[in-house]
Amino acid sequence: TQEGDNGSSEGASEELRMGYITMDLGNPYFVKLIEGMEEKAEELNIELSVHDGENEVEPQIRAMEDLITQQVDAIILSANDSEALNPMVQQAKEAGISVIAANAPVEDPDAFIGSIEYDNGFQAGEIAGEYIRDNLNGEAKAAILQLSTIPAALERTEGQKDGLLSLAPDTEIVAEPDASTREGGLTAIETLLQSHPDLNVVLGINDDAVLGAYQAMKAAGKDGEDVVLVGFDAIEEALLKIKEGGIYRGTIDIAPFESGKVIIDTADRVLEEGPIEELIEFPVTKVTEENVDEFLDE
Amino acid sequence: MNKMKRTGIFTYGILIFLIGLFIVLSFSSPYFFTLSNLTTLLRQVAVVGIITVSMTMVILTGGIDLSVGSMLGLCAVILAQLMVWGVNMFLAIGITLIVGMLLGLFNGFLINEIKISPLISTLGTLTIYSGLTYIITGGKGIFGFPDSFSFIGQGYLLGIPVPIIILVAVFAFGFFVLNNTRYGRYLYGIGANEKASVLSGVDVKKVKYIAYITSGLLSSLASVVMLSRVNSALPNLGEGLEFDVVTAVVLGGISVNGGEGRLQGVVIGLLIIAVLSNGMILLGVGNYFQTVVKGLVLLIAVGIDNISKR
Amino acid sequence: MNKMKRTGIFTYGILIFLIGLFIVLSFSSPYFFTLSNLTTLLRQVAVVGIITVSMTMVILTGGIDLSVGSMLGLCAVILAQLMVWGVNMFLAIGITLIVGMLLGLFNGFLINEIKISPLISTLGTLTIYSGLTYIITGGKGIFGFPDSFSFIGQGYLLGIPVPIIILVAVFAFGFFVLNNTRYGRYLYGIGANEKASVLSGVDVKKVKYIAYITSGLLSSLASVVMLSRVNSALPNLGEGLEFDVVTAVVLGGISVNGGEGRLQGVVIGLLIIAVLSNGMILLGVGNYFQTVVKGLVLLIAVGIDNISKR
Amino acid sequence: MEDQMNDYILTLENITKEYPGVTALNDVTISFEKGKIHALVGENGAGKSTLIKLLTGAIDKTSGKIFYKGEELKNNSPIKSLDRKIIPVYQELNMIPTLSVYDNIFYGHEMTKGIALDKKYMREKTSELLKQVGLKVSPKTKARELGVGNQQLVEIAKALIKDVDVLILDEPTTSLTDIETENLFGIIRNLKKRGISIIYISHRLDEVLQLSDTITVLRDGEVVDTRPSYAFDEEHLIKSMVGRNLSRSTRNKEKTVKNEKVLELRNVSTDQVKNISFHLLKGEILGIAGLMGSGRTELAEAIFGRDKITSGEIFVNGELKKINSPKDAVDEHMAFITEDRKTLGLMLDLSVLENVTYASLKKVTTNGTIDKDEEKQVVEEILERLNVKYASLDEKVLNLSGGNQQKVVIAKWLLTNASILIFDEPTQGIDVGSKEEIYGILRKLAKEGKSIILVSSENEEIMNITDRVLVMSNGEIASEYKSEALTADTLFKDSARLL
Ligand SMILES: Nc1ncnc2c1ncn2[C@@H]1O[C@H](COP(=O)(O)OP(=O)(O)OP(=O)(O)O)[C@@H](O)[C@H]1O
Ligand SMILES: Nc1ncnc2c1ncn2[C@@H]1O[C@H](COP(=O)(O)OP(=O)(O)OP(=O)(O)O)[C@@H](O)[C@H]1O
Ligand SMILES: [Mg+2]
Ligand SMILES: [Mg+2]
Repeated sequence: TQEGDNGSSEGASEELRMGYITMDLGNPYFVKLIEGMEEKAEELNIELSVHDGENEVEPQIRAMEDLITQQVDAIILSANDSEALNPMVQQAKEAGISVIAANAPVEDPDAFIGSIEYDNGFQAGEIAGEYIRDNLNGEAKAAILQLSTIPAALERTEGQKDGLLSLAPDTEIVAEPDASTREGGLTAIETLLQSHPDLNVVLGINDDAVLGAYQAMKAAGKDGEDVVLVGFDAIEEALLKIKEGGIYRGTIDIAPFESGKVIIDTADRVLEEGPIEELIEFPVTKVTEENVDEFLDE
Repeated sequence: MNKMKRTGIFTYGILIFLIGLFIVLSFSSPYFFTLSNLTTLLRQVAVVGIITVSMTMVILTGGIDLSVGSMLGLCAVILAQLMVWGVNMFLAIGITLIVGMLLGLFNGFLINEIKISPLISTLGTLTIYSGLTYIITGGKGIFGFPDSFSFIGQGYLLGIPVPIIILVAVFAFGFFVLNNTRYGRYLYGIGANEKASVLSGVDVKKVKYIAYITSGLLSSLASVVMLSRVNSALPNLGEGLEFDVVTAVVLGGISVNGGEGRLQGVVIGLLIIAVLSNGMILLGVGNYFQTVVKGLVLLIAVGIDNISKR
Repeated sequence: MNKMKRTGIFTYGILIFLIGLFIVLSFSSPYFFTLSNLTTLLRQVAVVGIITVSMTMVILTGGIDLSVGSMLGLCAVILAQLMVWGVNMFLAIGITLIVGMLLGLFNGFLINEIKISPLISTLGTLTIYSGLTYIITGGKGIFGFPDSFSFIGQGYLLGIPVPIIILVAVFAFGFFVLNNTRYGRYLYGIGANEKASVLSGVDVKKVKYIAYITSGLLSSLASVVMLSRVNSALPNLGEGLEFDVVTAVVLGGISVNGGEGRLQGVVIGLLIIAVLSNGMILLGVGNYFQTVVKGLVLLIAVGIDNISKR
Repeated sequence: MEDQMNDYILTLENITKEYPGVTALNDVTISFEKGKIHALVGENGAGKSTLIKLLTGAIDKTSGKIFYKGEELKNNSPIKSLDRKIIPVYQELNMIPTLSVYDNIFYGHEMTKGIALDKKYMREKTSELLKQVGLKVSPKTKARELGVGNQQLVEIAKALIKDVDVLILDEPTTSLTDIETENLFGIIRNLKKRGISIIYISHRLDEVLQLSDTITVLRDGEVVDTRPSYAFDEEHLIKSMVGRNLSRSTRNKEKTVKNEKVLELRNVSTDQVKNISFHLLKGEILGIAGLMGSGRTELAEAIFGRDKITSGEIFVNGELKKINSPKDAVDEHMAFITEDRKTLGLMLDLSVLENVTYASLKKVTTNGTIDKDEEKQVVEEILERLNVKYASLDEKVLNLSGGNQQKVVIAKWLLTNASILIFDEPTQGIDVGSKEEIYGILRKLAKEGKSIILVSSENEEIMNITDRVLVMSNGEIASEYKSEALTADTLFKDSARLL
């Protein structure tokens, strides 16, 4: 996916070299983000290498070390844990490399592009809350599928709960099992439907898990007006389900592809004009049946 | 002390543990011991269960197949892609099963011909197959299958969920092979004494090839069930599955050194795993505690089994 | 009951492979064969490397310790918490090392007294220890350590990074134990034939206890290095580490059945793993392809080794 | 050549087999006559087993040709040679420990009905066969529950179940007693009558002379003599094996026994043996005789802390001791040379050196560190004394010949400081010359004040070497004799007394 061929050959010094360290390549959000970054990089004739953080900090530190050794022009970092990465960020800066923080803050970056996970989650919660308030008299039984092993994900889940309860305070949250994959969401909801046959709201850490929940709900014959599923990430499959107008009521578009482009743009700007102080926000939008067509076009 | 029989042979200890678990859960949650929940539980465990049968065969020979999860993922992605391209569903499934067998064949080749130990061989192919899956999908999901496809993972036949029927059929096949065929004897014999097997005129390579090909085949059969269940082929489908499969098999008393253990033990091992995760979700045990409980139960189950053997 | 001769004894094949890898990478990337890069590479591999020594000991006895990553995570979290509470750094480190030994002792207890196979025992404790880690941290990172603490993971002594010094010291200790002590002989002997060892009057339990306690100790030593390197104790620190450790050990020619293999092979196995991931990053190999290449290299390395042995 | 083919079923021409550092066979030419019993004899490591493995395709030859029924054998393999009805019983046991006796007997050639196993038929057939070889266990018994001797009988049964043209027996009687041996000879003679050719290897020269038609002597991988059996006598045979005259000692024992009990058992019972009481004196060699399965090995294991004692007491040097593990026994200065060298005695994948010093490392270590020079010296010395043939100290024990492996086990325990040595069938598979050497060592140990328990199935050994003999029958001690007073006849009668 990158152009490694002319990457290391000499004489390419005209080209800018950047390295991007993701949180986790197994996550479709980052896959999309990287696609946006790569498109923009090609446009600007920037050589971009991508490094997988594998949801941990050690690989990220390792990638930082390697990028410093390679003397790239800029490092773009989606830190899995800012505390852990701060020293490396300082080292990189001392080595004359610009560091752009994306998605997650680090100490004293040359620029920070991102959004606040809690706020993102809150918006997702609001979609569900609004529906419950308007159509279900504010009463519902909800399950939240979470990913309790990742700090950022925990914040998103907090946001989702608060967002939900802010609009539908009488909703009962009956369970918060861990599930971040299709199979995980399916299994969890299948099982919960045994103990809570009246479960009718599912919010998830990502669309994947909620799509699994969708399967479970469908199989249990729960596809009526009272069922509310809200995902996160706005992956195509979820958008199609929303468009159908069924129980998949909404998701959050964090526009990874667009965000990717913005990241590269920002990095390029930093290299030309110097550090940017203010937070550059990713576009974050609620997606529901009403506006889903806008997102499906791409 | 050494006259003690090896740990891990199936005895009643583990069965008693399973029954105990059933009783405890039935009292703790009114939803546990219901037909509907037990059916759900079996349906959920079908994918892992199918593969435990071939894993048992492989482990009996003294080998292991860590690549089952990756093979499942790769097969699911290939099946999904074929169906999205409009290939007839049955043809697509047929092709997928053949691909599974080829993936297993490659494992067998590494083990038999290049003589790389099973652990390393399948660790290597685990990585390779999973890399290929990501390359094919570009990291994204493949979806949009014919409606009829969902029958395999979600349908019912005579009121019984199809995955359960497949699971039972695979186990029946496994029981027959292990207990009543020559091939079954050779699986045990090779695991217990490979050299003696060679000298007794057993075609050891062939036996191993078949075991690893079966492993590929059942992984790909499981991928069909899985895909039909989740309706979308994500590249991380099946990731880490080998963990559950090996745990069920070893919990069931199949010796990791090969040559020892019975498939009925594996049934129990599988059920313990299934009952446990189902029960904890029903009881709403906190996620972090679930992890601890799982580990403890594994140890207690095997521990009780060992003590009952003294 | 003896198995056929096993593949995987250290020979020159794997060394030649490593040298080949060095040459190829040196020609492909101007950054590879530089003092700074090679130092970086060694520093990166120190954590895994420290644990390979005890893993070698454990595997030689015919066992395995899958809980090393979890022990590392738990120790790191405990150390972090102690320092945040203001406990003196050295005392905190001392306590952490003792905790590591206790965790290892528990593994030894399960294996020796409850007679649960090492695979299952440490699979169980892997889960338990990691669950405890999450419970302690609540899923979030612990940070804010004294500045002096960063010396262990990031400092230099006589111009050499401290982690490398620790790594070398641990290996030197390992070499001595395995080649020159009675204890080392017993490790091999137990793996080669446990019954014969018992009958020779060797205190087999004690030897195993020491091996698993050492595994805990070195995991916790590695956690100190790791924590100082990453400066924040996340609960998933060390997750999956056992994979790399076991791969390095087995790649280095230690037989998973025990009793066979030399530590010098493990050095090479470790270097191959380190060089490979460093090299691929330098070359900018696509991430999905990296996975495939890693698997292939593993197989080719062992394959060449086997062929060179014929 | 052509007309010879009619008489000879198997011919080896200029066969050479080299291992790294050893030439196991050097330019060997032998012909085996159809329908005859052809014996191979030679010292440990002479190349007998190697020759057998070449015939069956278990290993590849370095050079030379093998002809079978007039055709040259190429790309031989165990599978092919079994198909050709060349059926071997190897020196090393090849049981599948986790399978039953009947599964083992039919292993590789199972009977089926359709695709399913015909278990009933196999069990019945096995019962018949077991009766024939004189083994009294159920066909469903797991192989690992059998003692070495019984496993040997299963191996023989496993060969007999097959359709055979050439039967190869590599030391089949090492762990059998006289009864099973006689029984086996009956079977062999019957087979011969049916025109089956037999290749027979043994270190029991009386057997060889009695049974065979032709004898070939191998020395250091070369054929030194081939003649009809009637042209040999025992002395002559030994001379051509060893290359010199060997003085065979008789009962010229010095009295070394002191009236001091170093070991005493009072009413000791385990799951296998009942109510055992006896004592062992300082400087004494105490023989334990009995039939197979009489519990001799179990008794030894009970003393050594390997088997759980259910009742009774053990006194060492007059003091009551609880011996719960082999470690306790070793701490009491005991040694136990097990009859099952492969699974209990040796670490086959470790080197000769590591095996020999394994039980006595304390002697060559200071503060846990091994003095490697000293270790090497000690090992070389003892191996020299026992006349062990090995390529280098770093060689795996697995690569040694059967008899040499046995000597390594003995060497391992001789290096310890044990004062009570239990030898369970110590001379199994050991050649005549080395046997004399070992007997010499036993006497010397006794003279030095050590005490020895010698469990043996060889009557001659029992009667010649020991001072006193206990005869076991069905898990109990049936009788006790001064060795001088014992005859083969009484031994036989007493062995069967409690059955
Ligand atoms: N796999 C091997 N590798 C190396 N050397 C071997 C191997 N197998 C046998 N040898 C050597 O070949 C020689 C002949 O061994 P062989 O087993 O044929 O002796 P033997 O006549 O059967 O002796 P014994 O009476 O002790 O059984 C011995 O020196 C032995 O060490
Ligand atoms: N692990 C075991 N489990 C069950 N039975 C056993 C076991 N080991 C030995 N036995 C049985 O105990 C009896 C006595 O053992 P064993 O045959 O070793 O006695 P022995 O007098 O030394 O004869 P041998 O000449 O065969 O060694 C035999 O019937 C044997 O089958
Ligand atoms: Mg031999
Ligand atoms: Mg015996």
